[in-house]
Amino acid sequence: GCGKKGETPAPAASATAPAAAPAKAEPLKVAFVYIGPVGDAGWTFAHDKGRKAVEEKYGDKVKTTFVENVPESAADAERVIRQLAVDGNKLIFGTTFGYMEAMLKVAKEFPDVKFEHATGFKTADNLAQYDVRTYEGAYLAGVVAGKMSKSGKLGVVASVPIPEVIRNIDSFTLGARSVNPKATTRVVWVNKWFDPGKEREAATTLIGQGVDVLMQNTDSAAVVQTAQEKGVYAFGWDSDMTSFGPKAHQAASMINWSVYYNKRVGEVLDGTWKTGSSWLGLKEDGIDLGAFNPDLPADIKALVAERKKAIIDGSAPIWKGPVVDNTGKEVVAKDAVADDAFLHGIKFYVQGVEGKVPG
Amino acid sequence: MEQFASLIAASINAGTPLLLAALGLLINERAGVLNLGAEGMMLVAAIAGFAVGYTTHSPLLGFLAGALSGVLMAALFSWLALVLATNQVATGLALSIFGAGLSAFIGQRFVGLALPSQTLAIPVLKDIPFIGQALFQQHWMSYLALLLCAAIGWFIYRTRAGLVLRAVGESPESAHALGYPVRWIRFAALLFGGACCGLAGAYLSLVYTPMWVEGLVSGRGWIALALTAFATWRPARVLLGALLFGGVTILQFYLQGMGVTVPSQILSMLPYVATIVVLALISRNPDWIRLNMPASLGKPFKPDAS
Amino acid sequence: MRVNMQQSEIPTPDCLISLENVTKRFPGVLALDNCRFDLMRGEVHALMGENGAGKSTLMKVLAGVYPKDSGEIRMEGLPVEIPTPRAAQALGIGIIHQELNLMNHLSAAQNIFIGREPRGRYGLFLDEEALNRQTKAIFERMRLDLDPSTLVSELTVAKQQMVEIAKALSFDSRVLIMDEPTAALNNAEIEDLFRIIRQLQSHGVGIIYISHKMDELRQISNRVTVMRDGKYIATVPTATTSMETIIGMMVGRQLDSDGGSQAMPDTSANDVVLEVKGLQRGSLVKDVSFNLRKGEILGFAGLMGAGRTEVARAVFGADRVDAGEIRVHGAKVAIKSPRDAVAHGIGYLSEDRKHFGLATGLDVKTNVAMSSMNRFLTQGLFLDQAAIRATAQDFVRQLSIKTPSVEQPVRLLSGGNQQKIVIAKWLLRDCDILFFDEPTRGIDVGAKSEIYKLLNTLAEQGKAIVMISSELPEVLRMSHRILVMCEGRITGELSAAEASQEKIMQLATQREEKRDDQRAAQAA
Amino acid sequence: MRRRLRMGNLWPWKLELRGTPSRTMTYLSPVLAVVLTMLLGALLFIALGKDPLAGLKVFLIDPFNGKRAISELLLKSIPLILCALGLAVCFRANVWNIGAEGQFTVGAMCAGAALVLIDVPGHAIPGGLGLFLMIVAGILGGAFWAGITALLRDRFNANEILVSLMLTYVAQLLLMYAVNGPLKDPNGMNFPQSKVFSGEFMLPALLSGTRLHIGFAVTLVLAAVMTVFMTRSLRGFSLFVGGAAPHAARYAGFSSRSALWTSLLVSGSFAGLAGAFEIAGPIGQLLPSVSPGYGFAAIIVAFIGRLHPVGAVLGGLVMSLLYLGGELAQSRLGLPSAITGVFQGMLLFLLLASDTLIDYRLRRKAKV
Repeated sequence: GCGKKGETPAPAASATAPAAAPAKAEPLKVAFVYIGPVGDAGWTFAHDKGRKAVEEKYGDKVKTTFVENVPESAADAERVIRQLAVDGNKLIFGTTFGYMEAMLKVAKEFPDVKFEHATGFKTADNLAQYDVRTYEGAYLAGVVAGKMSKSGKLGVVASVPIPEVIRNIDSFTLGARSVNPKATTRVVWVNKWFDPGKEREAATTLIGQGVDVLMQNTDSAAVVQTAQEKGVYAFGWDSDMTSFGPKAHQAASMINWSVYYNKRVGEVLDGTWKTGSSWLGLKEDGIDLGAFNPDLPADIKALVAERKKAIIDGSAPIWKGPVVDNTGKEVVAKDAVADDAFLHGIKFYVQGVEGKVPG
Repeated sequence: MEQFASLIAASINAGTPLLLAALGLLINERAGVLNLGAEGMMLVAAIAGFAVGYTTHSPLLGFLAGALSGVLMAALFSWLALVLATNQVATGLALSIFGAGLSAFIGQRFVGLALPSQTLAIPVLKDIPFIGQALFQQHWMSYLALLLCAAIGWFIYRTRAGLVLRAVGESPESAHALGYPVRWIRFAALLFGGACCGLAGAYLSLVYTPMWVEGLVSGRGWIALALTAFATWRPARVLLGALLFGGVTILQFYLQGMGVTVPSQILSMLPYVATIVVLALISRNPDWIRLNMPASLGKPFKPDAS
Repeated sequence: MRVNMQQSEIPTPDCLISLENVTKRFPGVLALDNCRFDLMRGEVHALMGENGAGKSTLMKVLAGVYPKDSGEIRMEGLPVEIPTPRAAQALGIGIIHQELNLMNHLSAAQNIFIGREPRGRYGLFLDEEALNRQTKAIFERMRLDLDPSTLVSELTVAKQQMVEIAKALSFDSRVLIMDEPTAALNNAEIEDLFRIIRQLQSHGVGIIYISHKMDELRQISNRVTVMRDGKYIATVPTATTSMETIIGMMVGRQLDSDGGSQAMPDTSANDVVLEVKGLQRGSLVKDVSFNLRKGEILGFAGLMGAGRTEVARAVFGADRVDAGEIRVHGAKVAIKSPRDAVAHGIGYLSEDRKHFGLATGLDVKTNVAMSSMNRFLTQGLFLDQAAIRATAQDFVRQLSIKTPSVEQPVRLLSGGNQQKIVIAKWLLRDCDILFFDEPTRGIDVGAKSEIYKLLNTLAEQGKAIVMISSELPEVLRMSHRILVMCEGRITGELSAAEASQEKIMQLATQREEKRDDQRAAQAA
Repeated sequence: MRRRLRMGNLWPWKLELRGTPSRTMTYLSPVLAVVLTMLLGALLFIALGKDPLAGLKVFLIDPFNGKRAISELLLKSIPLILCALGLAVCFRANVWNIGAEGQFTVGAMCAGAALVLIDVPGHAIPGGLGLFLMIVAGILGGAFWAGITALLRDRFNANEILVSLMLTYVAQLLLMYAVNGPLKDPNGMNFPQSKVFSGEFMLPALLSGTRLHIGFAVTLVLAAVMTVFMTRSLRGFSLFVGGAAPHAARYAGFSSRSALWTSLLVSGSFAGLAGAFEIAGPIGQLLPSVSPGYGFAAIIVAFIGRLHPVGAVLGGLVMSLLYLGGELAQSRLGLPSAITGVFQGMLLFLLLASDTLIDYRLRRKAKV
């Protein structure tokens, strides 16, 4: 058999007449479309954990299916998503930005199927958007990084220069500079979400250039591994990555999709599902910095807890002015707090990040 | 200075799999066989090496498994290209495509697992300022690759068997007329090449990025093929080329880290563009290539043909 | 017709080797048909026959290169199997191949001792020094002044031939097969070779000597065996048999009854269609000038490597030239590629048919139509496949090409039929000027005379033909005028009336004073 | 004599050279390869603990289930067939272009770039013209990318296999740069993708209610055109001869350079067209990655199709079946997605092996 796959109750092969409406007693069919393999230990892995949580919570009431490694190219995604709809799935989660147009199209064709798209921005009557405030995790990681770095040189192995990633780099830097104003961040882009070889080369380069704490906004654990090998610090991203580098791993910014998935599945089951956009943060338990290294000093852990509390209760928002970009321009005025629209459109590096945003 | 040392160290690390694979391919090509399946062999070896290394906790067994799976893939190629005398180019392509699929298939259950990293720093030498950091903090496979390079140079130019190998690549008809079993020699060369590509693949999954992901090799097999031409089929130049290409791979990130404002995608093109440019420069003089290229490269040999 | 049959049915105790009823078949051709041959100790036994008669195949069977299909080989009376070249070596059979079988990237010494190099420590290392020393010793025995570590690719053809001989000598063979060993040697070198052969003879080595040069056979051989069309014809003692008789056996009829020596038509007043002036290409073609007239067959004679092929290739635009002027029908033309040459009505039948004449993987009709596709265009766009097939079928009939169909891949046809296809290709192209480079190489006798007839017919039709051939009888028989080349120069011109084998050979060996080595150095 | 170990002794059958290559086997060999692949596939299913019949049903039958499924099958085959049509020309001319993937990518990028320029609010260009310009841009882009390979081969003698492959990687990065930079949708929240192009510039549907666009009809027409080109035209013929015997072709008066250029430009154009069709068809915008490996799969398609345009159409459908079957096997049987790759590789291997039977017949060896 095939390891993890075995846990998925695969629909019977003979279920080729999916158009037939399921009888009342039949479970709600929920499908997940993944960009990567479920075992990437990062992004897709976290989503799949959410899927498993749904299975656990609702048991017989639901039946989940997933399709992994679906390319972002709309040509394929659209077919896969449509096929899932045809096969009788009533709630379909698409977990990467690139599926947005495909889901939009298919959603039009299947008004009675609910669609959920992660990290995009377009909605429809039966297409909702959801995302997680990963930057809050990045900020808390930055706090740890600022404290732990001896050289004050931080590094980020970054994937693709979209606002989300730039926001995370900025937030990481803001967190670090909040405890160490001299800290600087160096960024290397690998232009891939998932390429351990490149991620490792990038990390090696950063370490060679004197960086002693790394964060990555890519989908594999290669950076943690490299940090472990070279004796510097790193963070888990999306999931706990302690096993890849027990010494290097300081903490992990972990996404918890299950909160959202459980909520939405419940809403479909009781018929209260509505479209909309959700951006889950520390407050909603959508993200958290956890899996701390046992050797991490207690005072730092305490500091993180304190900051977390301040973010949740709104007493100290991350993006509170004055925020200055790395050319010296003030982008958020003193005492102003950036709103979600502003955060969605970030295309600049804050002070302390070296270099220029690509593109 | 320290940065530079780390650049060299990283180049060696990145160059090691290229060197291993290119050396194996060099032996293939010296025997007159063009095996375009390097990428596929490396992929299968990468997953085999990782799977065994992970389950047995022994990197050594992992390397052995990698080499063995490379040999098996090469044997598959040999059966088609030597026994059935199929077109070597098409068969090599098939091997690459098949290897990509097979490795992804086998690798499903190993995705997301990690091995501890294992770098061997040579005790005293590693502490030499600069040189120690640049040269003596590598995995043992890097040093082995270096030894292999020297051994192959010695083998090709200094041993009887090496001479026969060259003869087979140069003129299989003559070698056959002299009584050498041309196809068996090519078979042996292919298996050796497979083993080397296997080690290279295993290095990638066991040492370079101690994990398995689909498409882990990402074009290194093809670059290794280009390297053999770049090196005009000489082991010493393969070494030089491997380090150079390893360096270019690292250089793109190095430059980014240094704050060079060229878009990162353009920098990422560097290894590929460098391969093309070097290939064009090397091939520019057809006489030179012809003088160095094994004369029967890529041509099937059938002993009974009239 | 069999003359003076003196067969060796009962091998004497001195019989080193005997072959009986050996048959070898290649796809589409019966290369050896129940052949026999024997060799005595200390004998030089010449094997004669026209190209394609099966001599080389027979020798390759003996040397283990091709396994025989049936028949028996005995060595000193005992039956032996020679499935591989290695087995042949083990039996003490050495062969010097007609196509030089040397590996260009290796040194002379490495070529000679490949696989048997003196080993150094632990039996693994190559002992280059000992290798070169031993090679030097062989060279000295041959009185050959050559550095053993020179790369073969840097040697002249003659030197390469000497290395081949040295290689065979180094095996201490009891049977030595020499396939046209003197084709590229000058007189002094031939003398050296003969001295070595006699020396070997006196040690009891048997030598099988394949050559076309009658005078050589006279000088060196004891017996002659003649083959024709893959069949054994006869074995005769050299001393008591006239050359005419041998040649007669080779071609299957007496020479003078062949109609070859008819009075040649006088073409000296015809229009000059091709004029070549001062053609120069490195050291291969030196200041070559000649005229070619309408309806004329101009023979090009010379030894191997004399530059005849190079002249043809230069005129045809296949090689770049350093200097020279070419006029076609009086007008100066620039020929930079074969494409230009074909456009000016020049066709070239290469000596290397399989590479340059044919697309061997493709079918007969495609090969025939290859150069003349424009003829088969309908509406200026589409190829009329039916017309191509019909035309090809016409040629197959006309030239009696033996093929199952015009869809048969050419590689599966015999040499003679392949050559006919190349000729058909150029006939279809309707070129005015045709270069035939070794048109009958590897072709059986029947096909040969058909090709001769074709050439004559073409000349009568007003085509201008250059015929390059290493077979003097052929040149003498076919040419209206003969140019002889040596070392890239034209050394003489003979009319059909005055030409003879002796005169041609004299001109063909008329060398410059300069030594080979110096020239080779310059060339390098 | 000691019995020698010979390579021919490694298997129990003897290959006997046929006098005349078998015409039947030429056509039968791909069929044999497909059948053998399916048999091995069934064994694979058994090894994975799946019902082989159910597995094969998902792979072979389910993709034909209904109008929509068939339309998806045909849709997926368009880029495969188009790329294979071009590659068949290259391979026949003995030009080993394995960079159709890159040519496809650049074609898609150029087509997308054209639409980014054309498709602006208040534009005055009618949809048909815009679509036409886009497709021309795609073709030119693909041809240009293949042209680089031709140039380097022609002028520098650089191996076209390696150059075309390296250019594929460069093309993918170039596209990534383009959608991160110049072609990025200004209103797209800085995401690396172009705007979604207006419907008027998209290819009209061939079958209403499905995604199958008229590109499929165009593809079939082009396959017919290529059949004529390859079998009936002078140019196609000279490519073929030039590829089979470059020296002989040169001596017969054709230019091998023109064979190189023509085949690569034709191949690049087809790949570029395929890229443009994907942009103007199912994708509808430029993304950082536009192909899941069509250019590579098309190599197999070209071989399965006997390097013949009609064969490319059939081969494209087979390959499309493998893709869709692989997807269904994932969602219905819980098989990993990599199974498609395994099937593709096996298919090509088995084809190469089966091709031996064109020249040889298989005979059981007599015991010696």
